[in-house]
Amino acid sequence: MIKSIKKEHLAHLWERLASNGPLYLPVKEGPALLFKPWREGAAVDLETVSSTVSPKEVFLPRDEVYMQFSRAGQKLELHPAVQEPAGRLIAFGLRSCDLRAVELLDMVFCRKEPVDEPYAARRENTTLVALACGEPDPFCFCTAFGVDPVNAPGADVQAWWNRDDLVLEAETARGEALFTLAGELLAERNAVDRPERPATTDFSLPLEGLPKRLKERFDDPAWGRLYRSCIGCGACTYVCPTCHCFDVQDFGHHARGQRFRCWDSCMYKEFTVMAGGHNPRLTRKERVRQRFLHKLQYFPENYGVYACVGCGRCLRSCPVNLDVVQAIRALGGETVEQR
Amino acid sequence: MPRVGVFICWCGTNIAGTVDIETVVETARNFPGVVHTADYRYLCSEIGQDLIKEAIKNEKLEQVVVGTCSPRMHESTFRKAVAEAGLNPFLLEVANLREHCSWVHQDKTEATAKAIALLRAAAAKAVLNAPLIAPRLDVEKRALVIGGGIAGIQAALDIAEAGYPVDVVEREPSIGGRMAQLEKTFPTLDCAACILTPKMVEAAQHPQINLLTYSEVEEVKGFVGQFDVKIRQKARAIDATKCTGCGVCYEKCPTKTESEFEMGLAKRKAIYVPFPQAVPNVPVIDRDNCLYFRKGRCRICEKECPPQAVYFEQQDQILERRYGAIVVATGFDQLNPVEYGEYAYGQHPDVLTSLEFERFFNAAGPTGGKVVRLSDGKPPRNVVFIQCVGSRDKARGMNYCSKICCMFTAKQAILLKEKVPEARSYVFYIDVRTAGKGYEEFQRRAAEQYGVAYLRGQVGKVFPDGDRLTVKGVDSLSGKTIEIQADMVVLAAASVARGDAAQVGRVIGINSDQYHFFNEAHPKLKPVETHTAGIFIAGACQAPKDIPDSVAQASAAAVKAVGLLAKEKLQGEACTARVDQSGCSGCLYCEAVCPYGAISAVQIEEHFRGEKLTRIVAEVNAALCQGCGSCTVACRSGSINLQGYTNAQILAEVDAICL
Amino acid sequence: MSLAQNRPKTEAATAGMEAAAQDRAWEPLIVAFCCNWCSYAGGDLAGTSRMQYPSNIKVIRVPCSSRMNPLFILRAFQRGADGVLVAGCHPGDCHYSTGNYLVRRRLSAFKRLIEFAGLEPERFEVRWISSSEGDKFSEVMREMTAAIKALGPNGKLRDGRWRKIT
Amino acid sequence: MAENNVDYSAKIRGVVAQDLLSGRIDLLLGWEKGHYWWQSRPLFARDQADLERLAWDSFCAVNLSRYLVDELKENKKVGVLLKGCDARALNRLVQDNMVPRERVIAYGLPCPGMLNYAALLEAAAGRKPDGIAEENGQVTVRGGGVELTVPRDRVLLDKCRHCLYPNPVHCDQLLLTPVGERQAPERFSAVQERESLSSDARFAYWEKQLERCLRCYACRQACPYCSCRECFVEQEQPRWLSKASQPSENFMFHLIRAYHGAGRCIDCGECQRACPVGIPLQELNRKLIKDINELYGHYEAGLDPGQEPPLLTYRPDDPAAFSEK
Repeated sequence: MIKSIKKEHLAHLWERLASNGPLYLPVKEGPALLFKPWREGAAVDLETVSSTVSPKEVFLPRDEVYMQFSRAGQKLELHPAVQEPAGRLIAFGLRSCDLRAVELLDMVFCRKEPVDEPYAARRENTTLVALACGEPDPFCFCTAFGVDPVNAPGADVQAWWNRDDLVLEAETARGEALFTLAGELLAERNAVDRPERPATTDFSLPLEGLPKRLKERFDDPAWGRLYRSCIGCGACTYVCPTCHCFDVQDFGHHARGQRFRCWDSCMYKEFTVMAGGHNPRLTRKERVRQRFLHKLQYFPENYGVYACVGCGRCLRSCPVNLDVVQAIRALGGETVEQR
Repeated sequence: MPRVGVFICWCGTNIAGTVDIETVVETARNFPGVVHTADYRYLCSEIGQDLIKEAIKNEKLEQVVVGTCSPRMHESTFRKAVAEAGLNPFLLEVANLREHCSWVHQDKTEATAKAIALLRAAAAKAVLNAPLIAPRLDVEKRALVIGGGIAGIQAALDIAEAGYPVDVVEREPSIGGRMAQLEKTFPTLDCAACILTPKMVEAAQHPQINLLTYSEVEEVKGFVGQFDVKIRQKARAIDATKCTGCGVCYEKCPTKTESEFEMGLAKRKAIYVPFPQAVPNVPVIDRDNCLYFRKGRCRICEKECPPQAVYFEQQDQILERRYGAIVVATGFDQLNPVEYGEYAYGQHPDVLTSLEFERFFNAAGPTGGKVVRLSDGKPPRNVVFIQCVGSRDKARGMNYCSKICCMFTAKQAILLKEKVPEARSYVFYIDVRTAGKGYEEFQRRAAEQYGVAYLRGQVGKVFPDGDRLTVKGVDSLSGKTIEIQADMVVLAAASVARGDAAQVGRVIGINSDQYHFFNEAHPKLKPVETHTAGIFIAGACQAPKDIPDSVAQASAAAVKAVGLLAKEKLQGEACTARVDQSGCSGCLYCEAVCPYGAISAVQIEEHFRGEKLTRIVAEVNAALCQGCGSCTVACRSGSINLQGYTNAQILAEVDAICL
Repeated sequence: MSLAQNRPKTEAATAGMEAAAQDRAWEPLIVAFCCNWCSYAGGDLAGTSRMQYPSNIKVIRVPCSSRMNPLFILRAFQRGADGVLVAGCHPGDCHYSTGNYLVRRRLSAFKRLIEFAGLEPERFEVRWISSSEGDKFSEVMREMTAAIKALGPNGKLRDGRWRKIT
Repeated sequence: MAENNVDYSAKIRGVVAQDLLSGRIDLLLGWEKGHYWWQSRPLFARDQADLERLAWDSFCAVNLSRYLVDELKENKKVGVLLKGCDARALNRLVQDNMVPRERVIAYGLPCPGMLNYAALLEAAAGRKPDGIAEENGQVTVRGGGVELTVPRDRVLLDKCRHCLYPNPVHCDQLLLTPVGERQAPERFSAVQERESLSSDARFAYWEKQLERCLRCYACRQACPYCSCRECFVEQEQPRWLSKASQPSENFMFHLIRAYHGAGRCIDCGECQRACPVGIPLQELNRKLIKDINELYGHYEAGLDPGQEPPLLTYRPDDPAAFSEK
């Protein structure tokens, strides 16, 4: 089923879609483009190709409560977190790379036992609307990882621009339900050709056989050169659509409190600190290696696919321009870069 | 979770009258960690304390919380009780349910709710309490007295008599101080020298007293019981071991300069003793004026000195010594009234300060004991004394009363009448203050027997009028303008702190008030202690005072010092700062803000990728630390923490209060 | 798990305000950090002299005002304080000689910073109260309580989660 | 500058090559080009071949001083290229005992200000720029067959807009000619604008800004004053704050991050440049600089390492921002 809506009518669509539960879509916040629930007056931006921060927080919020606890005298009691009824979510305007990333997160959180319940519940309740890319950003290199910028498998609705019309094609029952919700705001359309697949930046990455080569090069001195510029912040991991590590912390007071999980970053030196103080990833070298090997070796070994989707967010956001392309070039080629 | 016991005191009805004890105890039962609660009518009583001790034993309590009066009142009592039951005394926390709650609130519901909040905070802090041990510190059995005036001499004698060695540091070439400059003392009219000189000699000859004249304290480090002091002994250019005090040198010396002792009214030589009764009777060469030191020639004194004691090459010596206690008795100055232009001081030779005038009565003084006008050498007929020059002067920011002026003016008026029977004295005053034994009688004698005219009012202006001085003032009782043709005007200039008092205070490590007089620790209950343990103050460096008060305070300070020196060991502060070296990045901001110099840098070794690296971290000397915690805030990473008031503890208190 | 977790955070920030306003009889909570030697003793004197002040004030004893880490102040606001007071010895009277001189600089800078972040100036105060100023102690407490009452509950810097768990 | 890139880079290369090859320094910290023409990234040069990549152009924004802390663990002596702000950053680190100054050779590079890619994109008016040329304070953006020229000031990085000290201080060697005095920049204008708002409006402003904070700590990691081995943020005993993305936690982090720079912040703006979501962090830092200067006398952190930071000292007659009655 294909429908469309004029660009100038989109505000009505947002209002309608948001009436049934949060509608996440790319909103301009200062210089950043972020996936946020739509609100009256939100500066929705469907032009810019990739959001500053990936939309992963729709499914993996920056923090969420696991349980509550209280203590009286010597007695400690645990209580479930206050449950609020799960509602429908719509995530609108994800790009093909983002959709691929959601698939990767699914592999981690809900394709295999044990299923991560909070993630699965959100995923189950979310309608995903993919938006085909027009002209890619210079940072984009998704095609290197086999992502099609104009066609996102896994989306409930695939959308693309046709001049000033936003064309939408429902791919699933959930997608059709969205059409129902939108009602008369969406006009019936005959089939419209999807846009042509644009060219993204070609970094000529040697992805063939990369995991194997990296495995052999775990101790290569090139890691000792690569990591040096890393300043140890978590920007790359937090903007990344596939990074999904979290920490568990408590909030409250020793009489009462809650236990929650929140985003964490393997780039932080505290990430691997153990109770006794020992830190197996002592320096930035081990941490930088871990991050790239996780994307390019461990994940492929475990799930058969790279955990990089070529969205280019780390290329844009790293304050010192140390990114995944750099890593692949330095250590992934037929031979290791000697400097 | 440690096992916590909570004990609530009724304090009779003081707490229980406003706070619902039962509700508080009920609520406290559910505080985290609490395994035992109890309340009692008077928890500080022996029975009350036993209640705590028994519970500690029976309930195996690891932390104790009491809800009582202010910790400033009974914290030590309960610490002792806890310790007697075998717990570390610092495993006790006090919630102030009386001064901060039941006494300041009337509504029982409100007071009860607040009592619970305060108690909850105390309990939250208590579970994070750790046992602390106060360092035990050695006491160096020697005292230092800074200042060799009457207060310093008295303090030194008292300490020495108690059996402890004392060093007296005096910056002038002789001890004696201001009192040595006086002719007579009120209200008895004793000759000052007659009562002071024997004390000076006694101090000089006392086997336990070591006089370091012509010396200054350069640095005080350390802490109570162990002050490390650097003293500069300035070079006299005289070998004191050879000098016999014969005086040939200063007879022969060709260079004259103004005598400080005579307030510049007379000359002394470049090699000199400040006054004839000087102790020690060893001259000093004033290098600024000595021809040899200035121009490299002369050396007459060297040639003439019978025992060959002149020693030009002598250098300053730095003496480094440890003391257990310090008495500061650095005295006072008299205000230079030159800025009070209305009194024509400095513009006419017959306008004098009272201290200058005092020297006129002294047989060895600038006039040989004659009271005459400096302008023409004639005895004065009319002398006007002006009180409160620079004292009680709000407009000029000098609010205080200099205390001694009323009395010394009465004394000088009496002495004047005795020396120059035909002279008439006029005293312009704001109030006459004569609090002191025999003081009122003395002042009345001046007015009634010696005919001194007391005029209540202020002098507007003194102007030179030919060879006399016209004093214009207002009699505030009659409201009339008064004009007096005076031959001399004597200004009762304010007693002020020494010009360098603030600087001296900084070196010693004690603070001063807005007028730079040193601060006592408590205006009533700790009049000779300072905020720095082990340092005491005596005499006019604390505030203007007369001789009997100075002497009394000196003896008081001496007793405090002796009490300290008599101790085998001193108990240090238990709640001191502590550095977590793993987090310390060695910026040493903590060192910069520490008021006690308790923090210093140490180098530590660390292993990094198999190599040894050294780095700097901060270290606290627990003996020096007084536990203010300023360092903990300068430390951004929280790597320096204050035991007993840790970051975690204060946060826990905040959380508990906000629950 | 709750979807409310996903609610835009700006709402969460005002949640504290709403929650506080919902309390039928709102009474401000004011945390006062008092130095042991002067201000805490001043509080004791206010007590001994039976000088009444509102029970909204809860005192935490610190050895010196220079022990006041600005994080303690933010923590109090985060956990629901409507006002915070730091009280220390008068400058020049510090038991530790210089602590309050440093505090004056530290907390002046900090006060202006949190005001810049949007906190009303009345909500964070620093006062010098000596051990002999029981009257001043109770007066400051009365004044501060009145000022905070006039402002109403504080939602700024407050953590919406705190009320949920308490 | 870009016109003469090669010349300047070559000139710098020439000087540092001597020191590196003679063993006077073991490592040179400089910049090299990244993937794109608008990116210059840190270079860790150990030999001549490394030095070939050295680049000095209008995109060398990254402050290299902070790398000294770790690099001096592995090298005896390190050379570092420093812009005006970077040199003050080095002074900050030296003053905080993080870097032993005697083991550093500081090469000063007077800096005309670095350029902002986002601003260049804007200047290109919708075209994709593929390079720039610079001349006489003008930047020409090339792209899509068109050339557009804009004043350099318009395309500067935010952090460079109000730079007061473009010429490096306390360097061992100045490699290029000092740049002229910058025109008096209105450094505190944004702060003043914010100050003029009501409390509520200010709070709303900051709430909106800080809401998007990811807590990635790029601001901290890029900052020369955030040199602590352990940050209060991560401490577990006590837990000052958590990683929860809560407004109160974000406020706490940013207020204290700024406060820890009170009297220490050299106003280099690396925090703001590093922030992936563009929070105007420098405003908080400048607020503190402005207030401390107003209250306790003018002080510029990093200019004179011998001068005591203002919060570590006092005068008995200091004014206060609260009533002292």
